[in-house]
Amino acid sequence: MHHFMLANLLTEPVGVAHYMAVGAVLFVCGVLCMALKRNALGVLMGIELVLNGANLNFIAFGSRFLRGEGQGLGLDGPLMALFVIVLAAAEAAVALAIVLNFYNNYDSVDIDRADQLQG
Amino acid sequence: MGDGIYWPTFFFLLFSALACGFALAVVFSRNVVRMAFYLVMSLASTAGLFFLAGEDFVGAMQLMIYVGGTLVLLIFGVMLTSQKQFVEMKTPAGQWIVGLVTGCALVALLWMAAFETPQWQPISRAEAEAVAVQPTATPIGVALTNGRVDQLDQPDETLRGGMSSYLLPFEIVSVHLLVVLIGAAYLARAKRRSPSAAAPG
Amino acid sequence: MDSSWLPTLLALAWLTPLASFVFILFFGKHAGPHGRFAGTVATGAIVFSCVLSFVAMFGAWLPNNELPEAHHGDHAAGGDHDEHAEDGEHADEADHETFIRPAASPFLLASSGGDRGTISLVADTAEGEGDSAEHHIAPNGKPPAVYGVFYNLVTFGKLKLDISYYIDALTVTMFCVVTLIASCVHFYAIGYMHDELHEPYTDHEVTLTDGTHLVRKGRFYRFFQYLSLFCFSMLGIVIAGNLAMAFVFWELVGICSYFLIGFYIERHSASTAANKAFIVNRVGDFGMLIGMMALWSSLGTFAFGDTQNDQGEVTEPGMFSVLRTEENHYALAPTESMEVEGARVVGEGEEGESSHAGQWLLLIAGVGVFCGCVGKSAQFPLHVWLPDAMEGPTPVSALVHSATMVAAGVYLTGRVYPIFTPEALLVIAVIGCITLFVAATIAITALDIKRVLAYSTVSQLGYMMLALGIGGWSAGIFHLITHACFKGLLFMCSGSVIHAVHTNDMSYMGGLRKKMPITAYTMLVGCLAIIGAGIPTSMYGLSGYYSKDAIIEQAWSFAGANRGNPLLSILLIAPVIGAAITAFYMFRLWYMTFAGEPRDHHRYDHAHESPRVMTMPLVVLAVCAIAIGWSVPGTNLSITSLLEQAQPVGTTPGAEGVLAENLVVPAEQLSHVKAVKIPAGWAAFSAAAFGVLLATIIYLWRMLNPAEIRDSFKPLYAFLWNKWYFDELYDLIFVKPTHWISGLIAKFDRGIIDGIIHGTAATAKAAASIVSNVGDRTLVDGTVNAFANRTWDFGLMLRRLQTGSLRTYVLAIAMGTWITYMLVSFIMVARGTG
Amino acid sequence: MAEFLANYLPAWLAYMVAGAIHVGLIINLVAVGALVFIWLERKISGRIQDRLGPTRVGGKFGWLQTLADGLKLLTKEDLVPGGADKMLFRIAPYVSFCASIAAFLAIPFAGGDYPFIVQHVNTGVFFVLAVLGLEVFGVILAGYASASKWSLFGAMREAAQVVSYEVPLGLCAVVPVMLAGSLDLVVIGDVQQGWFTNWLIFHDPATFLIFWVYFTCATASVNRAPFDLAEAESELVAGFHTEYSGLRWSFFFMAEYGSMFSVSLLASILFLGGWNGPLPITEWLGLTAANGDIAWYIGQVLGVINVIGKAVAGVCVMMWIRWTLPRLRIDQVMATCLKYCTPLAAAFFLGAVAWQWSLPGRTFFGLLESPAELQSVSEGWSDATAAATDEDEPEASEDQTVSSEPSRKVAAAKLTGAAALQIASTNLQGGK
Repeated sequence: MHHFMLANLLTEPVGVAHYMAVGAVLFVCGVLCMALKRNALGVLMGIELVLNGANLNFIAFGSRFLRGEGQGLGLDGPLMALFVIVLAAAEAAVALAIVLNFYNNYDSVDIDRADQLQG
Repeated sequence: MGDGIYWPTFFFLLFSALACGFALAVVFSRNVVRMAFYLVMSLASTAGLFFLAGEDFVGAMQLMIYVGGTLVLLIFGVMLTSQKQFVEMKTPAGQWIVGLVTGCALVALLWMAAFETPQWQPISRAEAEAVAVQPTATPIGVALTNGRVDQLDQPDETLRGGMSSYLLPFEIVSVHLLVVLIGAAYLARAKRRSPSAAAPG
Repeated sequence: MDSSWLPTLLALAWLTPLASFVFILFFGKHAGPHGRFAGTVATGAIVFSCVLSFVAMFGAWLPNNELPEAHHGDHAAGGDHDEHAEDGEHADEADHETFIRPAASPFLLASSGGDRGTISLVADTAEGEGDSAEHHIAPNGKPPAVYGVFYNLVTFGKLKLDISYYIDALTVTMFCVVTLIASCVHFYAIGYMHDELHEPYTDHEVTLTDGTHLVRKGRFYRFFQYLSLFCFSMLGIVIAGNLAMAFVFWELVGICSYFLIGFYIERHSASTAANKAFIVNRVGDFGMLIGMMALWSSLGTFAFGDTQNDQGEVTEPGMFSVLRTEENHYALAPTESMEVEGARVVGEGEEGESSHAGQWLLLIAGVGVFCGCVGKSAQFPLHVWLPDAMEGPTPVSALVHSATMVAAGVYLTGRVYPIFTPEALLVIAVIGCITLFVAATIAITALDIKRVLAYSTVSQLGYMMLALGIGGWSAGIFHLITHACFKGLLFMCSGSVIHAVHTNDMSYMGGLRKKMPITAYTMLVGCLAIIGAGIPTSMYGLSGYYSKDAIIEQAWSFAGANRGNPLLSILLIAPVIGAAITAFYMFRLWYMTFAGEPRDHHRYDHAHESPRVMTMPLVVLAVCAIAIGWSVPGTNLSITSLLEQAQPVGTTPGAEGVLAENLVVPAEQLSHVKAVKIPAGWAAFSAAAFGVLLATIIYLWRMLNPAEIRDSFKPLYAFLWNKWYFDELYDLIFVKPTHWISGLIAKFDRGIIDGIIHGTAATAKAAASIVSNVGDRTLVDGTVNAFANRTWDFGLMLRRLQTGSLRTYVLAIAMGTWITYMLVSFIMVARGTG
Repeated sequence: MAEFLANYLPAWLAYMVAGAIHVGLIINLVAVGALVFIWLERKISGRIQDRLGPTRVGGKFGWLQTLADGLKLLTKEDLVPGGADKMLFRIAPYVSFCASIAAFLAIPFAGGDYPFIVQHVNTGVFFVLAVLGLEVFGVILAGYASASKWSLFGAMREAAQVVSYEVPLGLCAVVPVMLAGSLDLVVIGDVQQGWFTNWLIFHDPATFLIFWVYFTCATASVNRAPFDLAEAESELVAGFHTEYSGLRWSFFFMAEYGSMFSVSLLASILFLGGWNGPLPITEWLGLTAANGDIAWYIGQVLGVINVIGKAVAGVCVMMWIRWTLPRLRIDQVMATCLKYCTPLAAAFFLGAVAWQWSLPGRTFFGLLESPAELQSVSEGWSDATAAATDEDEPEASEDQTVSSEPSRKVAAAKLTGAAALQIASTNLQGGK
């Protein structure tokens, strides 16, 4: 690690790395949600968090404020982020439908009960 | 001005602290409705980060769609788990420990990767202040339908044709959304019992 | 319609039976009840072909190709001689001078020669009959013909295999004859094969091991399928423009005859007869292949006609043009390449002078091609298949023996006539002579009605070959055509009789004239035609009268020309005696069948006249048998004039042998002079009359008992009854030694080779059992099973990893990512790249 | 303002002071606005119901009545039901209130090169709609956290209703965006300069019609009668705020009135000319930047009065509707949205596009020439059309890439046309 970048915070701009750090936290929180929540809706929220963490990275890469003019991804960053948002919405719709079906079949949203595929 | 507080960094710290904190709250909350609330807060803070990065449009989009989407999540949470026994589903402590260790390791890894890459270091303050504010909706709109305004001065002629637009992905995503809507409606529709299964008489 | 239509018309006539064949092949079984309409389709196709052929003849050929105004092959012309006897030599000479070759036509290959149009034939008619050295007959040029290529199948260097056509008067005439006879046969077959429509069909001649008769499905449609293919193949030979194509259809005819003779495949006799016909034909075809190789290797072409470009210039000369060049006055002369090639083959002419290597090669080629014709036309010594071929249904016999298969041999001999050297012609003549005599004698004793006709066919084919061999090209071909009509008629009549009495044996027949008059009298017409009934030296007679007398005249002329070689006079004596024998056995047949008292009343009572669909073709053919030799009143249109027009290039003046130096083949015109015509005519007539008289004495008037005659000539009778022991001879020469050698080899095989092999096998087996028990079962199986068990255990272990729980998977993915990264970076650090 | 203050103060302090001033103004606006509107509503309902309304407190008009109510609410006990989720119960009103106030951050009150706005967001329309949508969040949280079935029902209804009405609302808002070529509310307001004929509501028949669709949807999205299903007092006692009392309750009300005010502001900016009066009085009076800062400031203040006046008028119309029409059933509410408003909005949007395509550069139902700002957008349209149909390359527009020239909005408006033009011509010339 070259220099710890929290050293001159508040006086210098942040970089892509800082955004990525936040994105990493969101991502890992999402993963933990998925891994630790027994509630299917909790898992869905974890997915949203994961996608959001990824989005943050896209935005960071695309931003001119973080990497200077003409350095970043340009419009690709926000466009990708937009697509992720839209697809996340679609994913949420389908996932909710699945959860509803699951609830209809099991009278529960505990995904630990969906283990018919175990070896 | 000068070497004083660089306000965008201040707000970055604020919003990132909110986003991370609420994300952690999501992980550690047991009540699904509270989880949803924290999630919205986290997402809204992220939207703030988007605004800070100069992407107003995506930020507004984030607010709009995630709020709408999470709202629905919330409703489902309330509806499906309003019975008491489902509100709290305990995860074994062992899994918590394993999960947290893994999560910490992963975060450490990602942070290391992020901060060790020279290209991702911050630019100087003067450089950042020189960046002009630009409208964000119009380029995105043009890029989705017609072409890339940020690539107008692309020196490589051969590359310019390839940077025409995101029209096709846009269309694909649109159709995808439609399909998903129909599919979700089909999946979630109320199953009616067939008349033959009904009791005679 | 100009003659450019000819190829189209004839190709259409040729391909229509193929279309019918294909249709029946795919849909025949379902065409109507039991495939009844297959017959209609096939008949319609052949009738359509017939119509097209006649359209080609009268619409495209005759208007474009002027016939010779007067000619000498015709008995009508012979009559003219008599009528104009007072006018003396002048008239005769004028007659000759007005013999004009056909007019030039821009579409014809033979249109280029300017002098050909005015060739006059100057023959020494006074005493020239025996002195061939003095005749001054100018050679004829190329006959008017259309040659072209439909489609080039393949080209291997110089060897081009084309679907081509060579159309001259002979082709068109043969098309008409073949399709006409085939049409009649088709109609006839619809009636004759009616039994096959019964489902199931019981074959009373096949007895199964349990004593019952074979019951099978009817094969009506299949019969017509074969007939169509047969007609297609025959027409293919006729239209063929090169020897290779002719050979292909030649073989197709062979396979069709195999199918048709073996139509009742369940009958042992039928299947063996089919095999026999096929194998014997292969023997002949082997010779033909040799001939073709000789021709192609030395000439480099198979084509009959010359290939022309758009300007009418000859680009690739055909076989005939190469061998008989215009500079050489169309005389047969081997080419230089032939000399070289012949020297290589024959091994002569190293010194270069007085080399006859080319002549030898030509002889080999000619005799080789003729070998094929021997097989197909059932000439001695390959005639043995034809009588056995009577196992096929009678319509097949009628078709095979009249217009198609056996005619193919004669036709091909006539087609490639320009390549035959005088020596080759002598071979042909001798073979024909032997054949006609042998077959005629066998026919005397035969009792099977169809066998009599079969041997008669062989005999008549011998006549044709003899005629061709002694220089009577038009006589031989003319006899082929007339014979096609009356032999078709005779076979169909016999079929009608068999249909009525359900037996082939004439000793069960007799007196059928009252029961089936149409059959009886049409058959009588056929008999009269075959013996050549007519008023001697006049122009009135049945068809056979013209053709057979022409042959005898030519034989007379030949004998006169070769007076120096008395042995060759057998070629005259044999046909005359043959004519007598022919008359005898034909009338023996007729009397035994139709005259006198019925011998088997049971069969006689059940006999009945055949249905109209069978008798109508008889009537049609009877009319043909009477009138086919006549010329159309008021015109000079007749078969003979057509044949005159198609006379092969350079064959009119006759020829002299090179290898056999004193051999003379006289010109055909020379046989029409009175000095030859009158004695020959009377000889033929008296021979025939004698034969008829003898038959009448023995079989009608019963003045002599046939059984007594049989007893008094017992060895001769046995010799004839056993067909000159030909089958036994072949059995002794070919079959027995083959069996003996095979037996030896088989013993060697079983005793020694099998022993070695069995020993080796036993050793290997013993070794294998050791390897199997010790190595395989224990070691290999043990290893494999151990692997399998470990895999199974490992699988059970892995199974526990699949918990089915989403959350575990997510955790595993996260941990996996982390561990992978760590591993990769560790490796990179270890390598010093990180 | 921060820049101005930075001349006299340290930067951080300048920003803080500026932020405090802005927030104070906004909160004042919302809070005072709520007071005024509650009083207004009481008076209007009274008039509509043929009575006087409040008269005692504060003189003849009772204008202090609301203030007195506010004081009463402040002193009331803050009750939390026993079964409630206490944290969410307490937070919920603030969520609603914050969302409502946050919408004002991006709403300009006067335009020009230095607009009166807290934060100039270049995706203003979108931002305002998005933030307004957040308000429902507090309502739902309140309904859930109250542990009361009335509250829960109200919250569910609110959620369904708001989520549905976002769609047609967005579609309606897109029409002015399309016509002005920008999501920036300042730009949208400025292109309607001049006479009232330049107002976008009068641009063409489709915009005229879609304004009413917008107003209906806006009414529904802020839970005003006849769409106030979330609090339907005849069915659900008081809906989501049944269990609330005191100041928390009043926050909900301030949020509701704030939202009413903000959607009305949005309507006035999007359709009704914003800070531009029906007649160009400021120009006639010379109250422009050309005549000095004072004149400019007066002009801007006139604009603020203008836009607030239009918004108040809109709020009054909402009140008028509330006291006139009966409440719809929930299924009728949903049918209105999904069966009528959404298709109508889509159809009118297409109509507006078609009109603009066929008559670029025309306004007031196509009768008049557009003002300069609208004209530039129209030029973009027609340039794009020309580029699509014509291969001749018009004069290169590279100098029109975004620069720092003062009339940024014009450049932004032109950007669409310029970029489209250039890219279209590039693609047409074989995709070099």
